[in-house]
Amino acid sequence: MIEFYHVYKQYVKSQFALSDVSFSIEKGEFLFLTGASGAGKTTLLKLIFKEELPGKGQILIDSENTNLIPQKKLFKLRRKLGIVFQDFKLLNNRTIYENIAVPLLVRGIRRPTIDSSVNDALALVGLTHRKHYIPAHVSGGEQQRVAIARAIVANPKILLADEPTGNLDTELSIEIFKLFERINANGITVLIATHDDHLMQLFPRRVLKLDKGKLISH
Amino acid sequence: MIEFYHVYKQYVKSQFALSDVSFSIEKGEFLFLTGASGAGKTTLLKLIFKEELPGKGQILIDSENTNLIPQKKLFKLRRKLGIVFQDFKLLNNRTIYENIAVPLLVRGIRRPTIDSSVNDALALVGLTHRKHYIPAHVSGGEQQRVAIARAIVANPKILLADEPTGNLDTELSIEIFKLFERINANGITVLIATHDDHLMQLFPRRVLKLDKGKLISH
Amino acid sequence: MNLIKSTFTNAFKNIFRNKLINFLSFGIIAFTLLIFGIFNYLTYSLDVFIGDFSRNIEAIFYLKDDARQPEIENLITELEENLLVKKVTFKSKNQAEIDFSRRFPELEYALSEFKDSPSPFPASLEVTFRQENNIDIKISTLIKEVEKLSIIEGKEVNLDWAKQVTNIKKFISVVGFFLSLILIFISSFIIFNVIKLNIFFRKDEINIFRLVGAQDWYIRFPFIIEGALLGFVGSVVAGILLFAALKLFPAYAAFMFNIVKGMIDFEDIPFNIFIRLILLGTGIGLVSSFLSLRQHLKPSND
Amino acid sequence: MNLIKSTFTNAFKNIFRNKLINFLSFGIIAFTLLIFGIFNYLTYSLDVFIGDFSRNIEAIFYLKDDARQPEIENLITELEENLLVKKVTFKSKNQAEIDFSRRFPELEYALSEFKDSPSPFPASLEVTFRQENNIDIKISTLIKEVEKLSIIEGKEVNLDWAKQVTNIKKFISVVGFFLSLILIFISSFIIFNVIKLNIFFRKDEINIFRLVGAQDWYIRFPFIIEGALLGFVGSVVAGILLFAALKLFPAYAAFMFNIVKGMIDFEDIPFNIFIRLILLGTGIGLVSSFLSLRQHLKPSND
Ligand SMILES: Nc1ncnc2c1ncn2[C@@H]1O[C@H](COP(=O)(O)OP(=O)(O)OP(=O)(O)O)[C@@H](O)[C@H]1O
Ligand SMILES: Nc1ncnc2c1ncn2[C@@H]1O[C@H](COP(=O)(O)OP(=O)(O)OP(=O)(O)O)[C@@H](O)[C@H]1O
Ligand SMILES: [Mg+2]
Ligand SMILES: [Mg+2]
Repeated sequence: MIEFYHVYKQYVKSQFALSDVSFSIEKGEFLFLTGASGAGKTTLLKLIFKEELPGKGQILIDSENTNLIPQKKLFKLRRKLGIVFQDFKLLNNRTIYENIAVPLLVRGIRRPTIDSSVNDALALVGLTHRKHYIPAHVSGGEQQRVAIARAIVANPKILLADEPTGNLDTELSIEIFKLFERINANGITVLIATHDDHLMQLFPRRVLKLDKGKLISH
Repeated sequence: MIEFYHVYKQYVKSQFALSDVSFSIEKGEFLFLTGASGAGKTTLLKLIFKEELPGKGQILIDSENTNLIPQKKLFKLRRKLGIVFQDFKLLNNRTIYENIAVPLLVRGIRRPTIDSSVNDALALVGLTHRKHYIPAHVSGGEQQRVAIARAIVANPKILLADEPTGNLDTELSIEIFKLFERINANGITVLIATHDDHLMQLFPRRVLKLDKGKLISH
Repeated sequence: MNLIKSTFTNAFKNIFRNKLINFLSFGIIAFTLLIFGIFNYLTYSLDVFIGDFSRNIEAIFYLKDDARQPEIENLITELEENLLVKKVTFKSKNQAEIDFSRRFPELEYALSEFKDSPSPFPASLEVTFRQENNIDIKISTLIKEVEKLSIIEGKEVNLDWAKQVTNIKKFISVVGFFLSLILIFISSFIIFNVIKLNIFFRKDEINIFRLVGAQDWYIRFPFIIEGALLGFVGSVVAGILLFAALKLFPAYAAFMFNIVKGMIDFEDIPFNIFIRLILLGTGIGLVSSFLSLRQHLKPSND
Repeated sequence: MNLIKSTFTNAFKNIFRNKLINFLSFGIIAFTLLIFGIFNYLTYSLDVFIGDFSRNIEAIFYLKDDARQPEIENLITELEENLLVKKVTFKSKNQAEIDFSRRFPELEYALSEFKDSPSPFPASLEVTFRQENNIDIKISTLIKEVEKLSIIEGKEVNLDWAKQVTNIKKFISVVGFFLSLILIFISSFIIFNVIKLNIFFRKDEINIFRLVGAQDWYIRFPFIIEGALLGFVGSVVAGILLFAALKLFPAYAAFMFNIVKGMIDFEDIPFNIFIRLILLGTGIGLVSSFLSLRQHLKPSND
C-alpha cells in the first residue's frame, strides 16, 4: 500500500531530513512511526501525501508512483488518505461541524449524507456537544479530536496520524487508539507517528523508528 | 504568589469551565496542573495572565488582585510571567531568534544584552542550529522548544507552561522538565499543565487536579 | 451537480466570511468606476456640445447690389440641387440690417445714424452644407466655384473653424480614451491585488482544502465568482452614484447659484454609460481575478 | 531611549513585513491623491482663467457728436481722479471705426459702403474700474451719475457680465471644494480601512506582543507611523505623477494635434499644490490610522 525506495529528502543543503529510507507497508496494516523530535516523522508523512517531494527515490502509494502524479490528479491521491496533522490545520472561520464536513463537501457529497457522516464522526471522538463551536473556542485536546474526526469522516483507504494524542490525557489517548484499531479492522491501513512509548507498549505493533532521518528499525 | 478564591468561569451559559476553584501557590513552588481534555487547565492559566476574566471570585498574583489591574497596567503583570502556550503562539514572519527576542524587545532591553540572553535560551532548548529558521520550517517539537525558550528568556518571576512536552519524545521531555527544575531552583515559581502521568511520576510534586472545571485535589 | 451547487454556496459564503477586505475592495472599485463614469460622462457631454457646433458648415455669399432676381433664383435652385448642400437661405438687404442689430445690440448707436437711408448691408445667400465624413475638399471646391460667379461680391466661410472644432473633438475623445485606459488599468490593478491579498489571506484555508482532496477548480471558482461579483456590484453602485451625482449636483448648484443653471444641464444621461460601466466592472473583475489566480495560486509543490 | 529606537525599528520593519497590503494601500492612496491633485489643479487653472476675465469691469460712455472738447477733457480728469476708476481712454469717431472693423472683420462688406462719408460711429470714453471686494454698488452709482451728464448720448456696461463671471468663479471654487472634500473623505476611508485590515491581519501578532508584556503604545506606534508614512509616500508619488502628467500630456497632445497646443498650456504648476498634497496625505494618514486604531485595536478582554 505504501512503499518507499531509497528516499532522500533535504530541506537545506548538507542536512538530510530523510536519508535512504526504504520500507513497505501492506494493505490493512496498523503501525507506528517514532523517533526523537526532528527525526523526520512529519517529513516522511508529507512525502506520502505529496506535500513535499523527495529529493531522490521513489514512493509508491496504492502501487502508484507519486513522482509521476501530475498536479491535476493530485486530489485523487489525497482522497485516498485521511490525515491528522500535527498542528491540526483547522479552519478558524468555520464551526467544528463545518470543519469535519469539508472533506465531504469537496467530494461533492449530498447534504443529508454529509450530515449523518459528520454526526457519526463527532460522536466517535466525543464532541457532539461542541458541534457549533469554532476551533478557537474549544480546548487543545478538543481541537485535536476535531482533526481526528475530519481525517476519518470520508472513509479513507489509508489513515495517517501525526502525533494524534499529544494534547490528550492517557485515558482519551487509549480511547482514540482503540478507535484507530476499529478503523483498521475495516481493512484501512493506519500509520501513526507518535512519541508516546507508553501507548506503543499498550498497543504492540510494528514500529518504524527514525533517527536523524535514517530508518533504524522497521 | 498565586491565589485563587472561589473562582468561577463560564464561557457559555449553563456550562462552567471552572467552578469554585480555590488554591494558593507559594513563591518558589514547582507544581503540576492536570485533568482530562477540556477539564479547564488552559482556562485556569488564562485567568492568571488575565487573558480571560473570572465570572466570580478573586485572583491574586504577587499579592495583587488581577480584577483591579487597569488595562494600561496589564503589561506589568505580564512581565512577571513567562508563558508557554499550548498552541505555541509563534510569530510566523520572524525567525526563531527574533521570536525568542520579542519579550526582551518590548521591555526595551539593549541589543547586546538581548543577543546573549537569546543565545543562552536557544542553547538551553538545543535549537542553536535552527536560529535563523522561521517556525514553519522546523518540526513540531522544535516549535514547542522555541515557545519554551521564549517563556524563560526574560527571567520571569512565574513560569506557566501549558502542555509544554506534548510534541516531545520522552527523553527530551525529561530534559525540559529538568530545565524547569533548574529554573525553579533559582526561586522562580513554576506551574505546568500536563497530561503526562509518566512524567509526573518521574517528578513527584504537588498536583492540582481538575475535573470538569472542579478542583478535585490540590 | 451537487458539487457545483456546493461550489457556488462556498463562493458566496466566502464573500461574507471575508467581509472586511471585500467591503474595502468593493468600495475602492466603486470609487474607481465612479471616477471612470464621471470622466466618461464629461467626455460624452463635451462631445455632444462640440457636435452641435461642428454639425453645420456654413458659407455666406454676399450678393452684388446690381444682381438681378432671376440670376439669384437660378443660383439658389442650382445650389439646392447639389448633394453637398443641405439648405440655402436668401437674406435681403433689410433682413441683413435687422439681423445685424439683433446680433450686435451694442452697436445700436452706430446703426442709428443710418436709420433713414437704405440698408448699408448687402443681400446674401446662406448655404449650409451636409457634413459627412471628409467631404470638406468637395465643399471647398464648390465654394470656390460659386465665388467666381459674377453676381457674388464676396464670401465668408466657417470651414476652417469647423476643421478646428473637429480637431478639438478628436482631441477630447483621445483624452477621454486615454483617461479611461488609465482608470481601467488602475481598477484592474486594484482588483488583481485584492484577489492576491485574498489568496494570501486564505493561504492556509486553500492549503487545507487541497490537503483534504479538493480539485483545483473547486478552489479557484470562488475567487473568480468573487472577483466578478466585486466588479459587478462595484459598477452598479458606481452607476447609481454617478446618476445621483449628475442629478443632484445641478439641483444643488441651481439652488445655490441660480444664474448658472443652464450651464450644467445634465438632463440626458445616456443609458449607455451604465451598461458600459457594468460590463466593464464585471469584465475587469473576472479578468483580473483570473490573472491574479494564475499568478498567485500556484500549487505549493513544484 | 532604547525602547523608542526599538519601536521605530519595529515600525519600519513592519512596513516591509506586510509588503503586499502596504504596496496596495500605498498605490490606492497615491491614486486618490493624484485624482485630488488633478481636480485641484483644474480648479486652480479655471480660477486663473476666469480671474483674467473678471479683473476688468468696464463701461463705455458714448459722447454726443456736439460735445465740446473742454467738456470732454473735464469729464476725463474728473473720472481719473475718482478712486474707483483705474483708467480712462478717449476714443475718437475715427478710432471707433477702425476698432469696429478690426473687431468684426466679417462686416467689412457692410462698412465698405461708408468708406468716403465721415465715420458713423460716435466718439466714446472707455472707463476701467478697479475691482476690489464688493464695490460694485459704488461703481453702479458712479456710472449712473456720469450717464446723466448732458454730453453723454448712451452707455454700455459689462457690469452684469462681470457679476455673472464672478458667480461662475464662485461656483467653480465651491465645486472644487466639494470634490476635494469627497476625495479627502475617500482617502481617509481607504487609509482607515487599510489600517483596520492591517490590524486584522496582524491580530495574532498584536495579541502575542500583548501577552509577552508589550505596552499599548508600543503596539500602536508602528501603525501610526505606518499610516503617516503611507500617506506621505503616497502624496509624494501623487505629486510626481501630477507633475509628470501636467508636463507630459501637453507635449503629447501638442505632438498629436499641434493646433490645440495653446489650449492646454500647463506652464505654471503652482508649487503650492505639491505642499498641499503632501501635508494632506500625511495628515490623512496620521488621522485615519489614529482613528482606526482607536476603533479596532481595543484590548481583547473588557
Ligand atoms: N472561548 C471559549 N468559548 C467557549 N468555550 C470555551 C472557550 N474556551 C474553552 N472553552 C471550553 O471550556 C472547557 C475548558 O477548556 P480548556 O481549554 O480550559 O480545557 P483544557 O483543560 O485546557 O483541555 P485540553 O487538555 O484539551 O487543552 C472546554 O470544554 C472548552 O470547550
Ligand atoms: N520546511 C523546512 N525547511 C527546512 N527545514 C525543515 C523544514 N521542515 C522540517 N525541517 C527540518 O527537518 C527536520 C525533520 O523535521 P520533521 O518535521 O520531519 O521532524 P519530526 O520527526 O516530525 O519532529 P517532531 O517530533 O518534533 O514533530 C527537522 O530538523 C526540521 O527542522
Ligand atoms: Mg513532526
Ligand atoms: Mg488546554
